[in-house]
Amino acid sequence: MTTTTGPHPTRRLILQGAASVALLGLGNLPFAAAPARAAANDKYPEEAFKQKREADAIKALYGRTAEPSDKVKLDAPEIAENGGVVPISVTTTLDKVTSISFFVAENPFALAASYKIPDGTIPAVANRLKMARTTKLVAIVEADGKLYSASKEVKVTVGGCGG
Amino acid sequence: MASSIRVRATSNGDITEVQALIQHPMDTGLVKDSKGELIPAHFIQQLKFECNGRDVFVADWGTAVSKDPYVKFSFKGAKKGDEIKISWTDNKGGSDTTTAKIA
Amino acid sequence: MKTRVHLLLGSLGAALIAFALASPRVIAADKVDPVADAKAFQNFFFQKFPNVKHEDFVNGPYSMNEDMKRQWQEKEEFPPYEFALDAGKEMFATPFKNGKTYADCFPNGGIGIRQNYPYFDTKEGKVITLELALNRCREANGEAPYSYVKDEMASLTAYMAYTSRGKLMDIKIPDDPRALAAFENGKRYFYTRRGQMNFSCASCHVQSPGERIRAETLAPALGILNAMPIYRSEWSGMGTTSRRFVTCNSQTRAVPLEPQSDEYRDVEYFLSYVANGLPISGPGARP
Amino acid sequence: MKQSLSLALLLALSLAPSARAANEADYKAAYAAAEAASKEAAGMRNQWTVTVSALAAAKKAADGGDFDRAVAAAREAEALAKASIFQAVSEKETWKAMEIR
Repeated sequence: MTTTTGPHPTRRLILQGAASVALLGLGNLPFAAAPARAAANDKYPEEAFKQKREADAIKALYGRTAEPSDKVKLDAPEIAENGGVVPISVTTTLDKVTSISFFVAENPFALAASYKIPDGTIPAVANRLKMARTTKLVAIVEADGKLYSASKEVKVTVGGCGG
Repeated sequence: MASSIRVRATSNGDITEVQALIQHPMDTGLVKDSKGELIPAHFIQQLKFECNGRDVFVADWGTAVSKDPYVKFSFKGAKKGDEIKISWTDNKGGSDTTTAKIA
Repeated sequence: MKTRVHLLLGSLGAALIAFALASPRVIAADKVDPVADAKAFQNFFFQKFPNVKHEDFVNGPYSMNEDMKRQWQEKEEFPPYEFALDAGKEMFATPFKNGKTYADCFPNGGIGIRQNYPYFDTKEGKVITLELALNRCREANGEAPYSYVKDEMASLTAYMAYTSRGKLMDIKIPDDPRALAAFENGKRYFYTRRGQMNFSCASCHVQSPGERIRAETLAPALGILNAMPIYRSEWSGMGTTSRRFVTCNSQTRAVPLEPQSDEYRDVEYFLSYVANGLPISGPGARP
Repeated sequence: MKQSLSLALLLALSLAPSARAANEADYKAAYAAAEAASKEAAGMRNQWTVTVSALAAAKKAADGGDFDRAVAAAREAEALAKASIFQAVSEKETWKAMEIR
């Protein structure tokens, strides 16, 4: 997690030892966050998983916004066979990737899953997520300290004829 | 009792592909049971894969991950026969761990 | 009050009669000929879906829709029925209290025989399904029978199906009038409309396979039981043939019969027989 | 003439009780008729789930003392049961229309 003093004074400042300098008041200037540090931080992003809306969850998890990039390939079905088990995967050609996360906008809590990608691990993940209803699905890749995103709409409805 | 974690790790060249399927209800806490009571949230929060003494993959999961969760990833720097240690912890303090050899 | 009921019945009756007259088919003489029925049944689907490979019909909805087939194949890499399969294998190896195991109840130790079920038992004069045979094996060895719609039965049939994967469905109808009657009874059940929705199995699985009922794509009736038991994402769990029949009934708002009632055993007999020659693909994963 | 007279009488009779609020006796009669039809449908193994729930609703309303609603629900249950009986009878032949030959 990169450290920055955003508008919320309550955001916990994560001190990473003498090496890192807390750049106070410089806002969202992108700077080279050492990839190792993001990977080493094993703490479970409790705050981010509590956010309801996608934008808040992204901010809580990464502290800044992402820009769409065609280097992030998001693969998800057009119509989900079943909202309970939706196979989703993402691959990217970006390098120095340190984290990949999935956000399901229409779910009660937007952040679905977040993966830490240490050095030497291929920046690609496949998993199965739940989707409450037809929704925008966003995948975010953190590469070399910057955020890149891809999104897609997935249609979800119930099955069966009556009951 | 067999482990709740099924792992398949296959290596070709320098890249090892890992697939894992874990037996876990992944209850969101928002679903009611037949008697109309809320089933409390019970889901895996963190899943860690270690190989040759370092983390090769760490998953932080919320309630939107499917029941009996599945994940697939690949990593470099390991060879056939190396051992991968997989462990998870859930929001109720439950946990399980297992090891698998790279085929 | 009486008049209102007659009005309601009158309208329903009229609709039904109109439908019966409108349909082109002439009701032929009623000699039961399973071989001809099976041929006609298979040709109906082969002609209706010429570009679906014959053995693909056993993949249900995935033979009807490319996008869903891709989702399915992705899941098949590490299928959700993996746990049921392992549990079934373990149960098969675990002896009963009296030391016997399931292998003692079945030909060839229960391995690679699922394609011959259900069969007609000439002594009993009735259809015996795999699920029924498993519970009878348990009872014969002093164990309590399993529920036909719960996971234990699904794990057992999943393992037995797995050991028959790829073998062709091979159901026999012995030269016994009761067997022909059971086949006919199963066929009648398959085509009979029921429930307030007034659907028969054929309304969905013969008239509109490949089309959607809300999110789900309907499977063709041909080979529809070849993948049993199935892990359904909708149930997020395993489902035996019995569970599938019971839930299909309640979907059309018909009160289900007891699992393994004669009607269910006969319709399983009919559906399996007409799928002779198509491969077993169980256990399966479905939406 | 005679025939239409009896029809009119029948109509008047059936409408008469609903003029005033239904009482327990009306409910008991309506429920008995509904239950008989429902048993017949079950006997033909062609019961509908909605018949069962309508019967339950009738009983629940009656237990709550709301006999108007209880009688209405019982009547609906009877109609549904009779429709399912008709369906079973007519399907004895009409299923052949759909058969693949």
